[in-house]
Amino acid sequence: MSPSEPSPSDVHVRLLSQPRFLSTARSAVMSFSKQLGFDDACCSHIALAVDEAICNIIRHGYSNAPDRPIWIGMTALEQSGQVEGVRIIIEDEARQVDPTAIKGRNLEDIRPGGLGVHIIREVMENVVYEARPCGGMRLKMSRRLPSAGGGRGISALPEEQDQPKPASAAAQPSRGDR
Amino acid sequence: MSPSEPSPSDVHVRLLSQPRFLSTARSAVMSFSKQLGFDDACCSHIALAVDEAICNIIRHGYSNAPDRPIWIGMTALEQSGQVEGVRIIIEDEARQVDPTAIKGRNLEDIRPGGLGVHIIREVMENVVYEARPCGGMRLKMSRRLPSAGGGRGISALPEEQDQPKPASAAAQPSRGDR
Amino acid sequence: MSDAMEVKIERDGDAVIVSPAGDVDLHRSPSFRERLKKAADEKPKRLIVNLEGVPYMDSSGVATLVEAMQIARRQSMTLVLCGVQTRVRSILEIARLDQLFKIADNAAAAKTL
Amino acid sequence: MSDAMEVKIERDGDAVIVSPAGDVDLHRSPSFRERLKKAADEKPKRLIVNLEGVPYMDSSGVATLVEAMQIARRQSMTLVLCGVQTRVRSILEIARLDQLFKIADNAAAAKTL
Ligand SMILES: Nc1ncnc2c1ncn2[C@@H]1O[C@H](COP(=O)(O)OP(=O)(O)O)[C@@H](O)[C@H]1O
Ligand SMILES: Nc1ncnc2c1ncn2[C@@H]1O[C@H](COP(=O)(O)OP(=O)(O)O)[C@@H](O)[C@H]1O
Repeated sequence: MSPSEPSPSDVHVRLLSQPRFLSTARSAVMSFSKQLGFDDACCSHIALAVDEAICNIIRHGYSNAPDRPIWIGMTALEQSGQVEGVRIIIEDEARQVDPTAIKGRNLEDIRPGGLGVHIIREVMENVVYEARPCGGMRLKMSRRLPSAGGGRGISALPEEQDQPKPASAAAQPSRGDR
Repeated sequence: MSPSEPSPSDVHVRLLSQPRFLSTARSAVMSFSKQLGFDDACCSHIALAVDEAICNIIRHGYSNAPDRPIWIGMTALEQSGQVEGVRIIIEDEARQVDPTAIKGRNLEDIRPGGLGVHIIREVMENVVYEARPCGGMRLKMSRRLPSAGGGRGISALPEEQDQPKPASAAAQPSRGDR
Repeated sequence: MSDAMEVKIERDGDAVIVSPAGDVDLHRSPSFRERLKKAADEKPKRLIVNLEGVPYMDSSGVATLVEAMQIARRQSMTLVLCGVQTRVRSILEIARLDQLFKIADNAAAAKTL
Repeated sequence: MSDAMEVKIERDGDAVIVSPAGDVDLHRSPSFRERLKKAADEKPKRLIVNLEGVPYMDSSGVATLVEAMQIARRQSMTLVLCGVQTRVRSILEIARLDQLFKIADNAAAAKTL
């Protein structure tokens, strides 16, 4: 787990469950991440993870109902005043599902769809789905800055391809959270 | 006044009163406005107005305290399913001031500062400051799309300079709201 | 900006070039999908998707491309992507689909790949 | 990205060129202001502020420029802005300050304006 707990988030975005607001959510997440020190490729990956999570809530959680709330909390992870990464929490009021039922498909089986959860787990760290005590679902995820050891085990970005990847999945803490 | 009332906003952003979150607020507002159909110059003006309003809340409302909330509500103004513009409401829990005390300075008097309120009134329409019944201040403002008659009387953007400007300030409804 | 995706469709010899403009996300992929299907309905020998104007794509956009690839295979049509920007290539890589697609640098190269 | 503004300062003959990079808002204008003051302290004949790398500025950035202008006048120094992007020019216009500043297209032109 990350050192700091997600106290009240620094920036909180609430949107209605409509795909037309995805771009606003992405922009907010991109800017927030950039401000914390992530490079463009990382910012765009973090925004992609948030986009995928919102799409899943709209489609699976709310069955495309357009008037339901989705919350995105963004917090800087800090250690002795030094930014170490970003913590993102996405919540909804949708019907609750077993968190273990939320999983990506086998990528060998090529077909349209079924990529969202895979992408989220691939680009973020410490990905945890849970049912909220007050109803609805919660997705917690974080990403550390490269300077704080973040991104190890994360799918190669074009800019990062020359960096060595850890050989075993055991080096990836996020995988252990399922 | 605009035809539709600001029902629960489509996208709501809450941020802590710290200048480092300004860029996130601007990005969210820019994307939201772009999605509604505003061109880049307009989007950037709307984001500027929100930036200035937040700066004023941080400096004047909260005297630079870094842990107070600021809310930005963004709503599409719609008429028979057609987007006509954007409505933005910014709220805080700061000490209340007489709304008439919030005014731009005379621009003839050139000195650093004192531009924020002038900018807000210049680029937005229907600008209204008010004390919230529950404490804190509220700033309501809107901007219509050019196709819905928006932007008339608004300071020329570089791209708009060839458009005629109304001769008298009476043509500017926002001025009458003070 | 309207809710539909802006998509240009041109015929060039035995190829049809489809050029969407803007982010392809869950909001816009339905209209992208519709236009892509319409282009495939013309049954060209070669369907070129020029992504030069697409700075961002989420998995709904990728799903649309995978579907187009399946249609192309059924119709013995060659599907080629071109002008793929860094961020879009990155999501294809994450989805392990960068090998599935023929990817050319630009529309000219896509005509011969 | 650190909390301070990235500002390059170069001396070129009797001019000092100050080139900030990034948005100048209430978060970054304090460090921009500090660097600008430091450049003015060198008392060059000509202080050139190259805004080529500044896509956005709010009124705190404008206030910093107005203050620099006042310092320049007191020290009989010529202050010239250059590389002003559309959005930044627009805020100067809204503030009715576009006439107050000498504005050149680029750093080369700023040396002779
Ligand atoms: N927010 C959610 N609420 C409920 N179920 C979800 C949610 N997100 C994902 N799932 C489940 O996980 C599965 C995999 O999701 P994903 O990888 O995004 O592919 P797809 O959505 O295309 O099926 C979904 O089919 C769904 O059953
Ligand atoms: N949110 C606010 N709360 C309290 N007072 C405000 C607020 N916004 C503006 N004001 C008042 O309006 C004046 C003009 O604001 P502005 O035009 O932004 O210039 P400046 O902030 O540089 O003084 C401020 O000096 C302040 O007295």
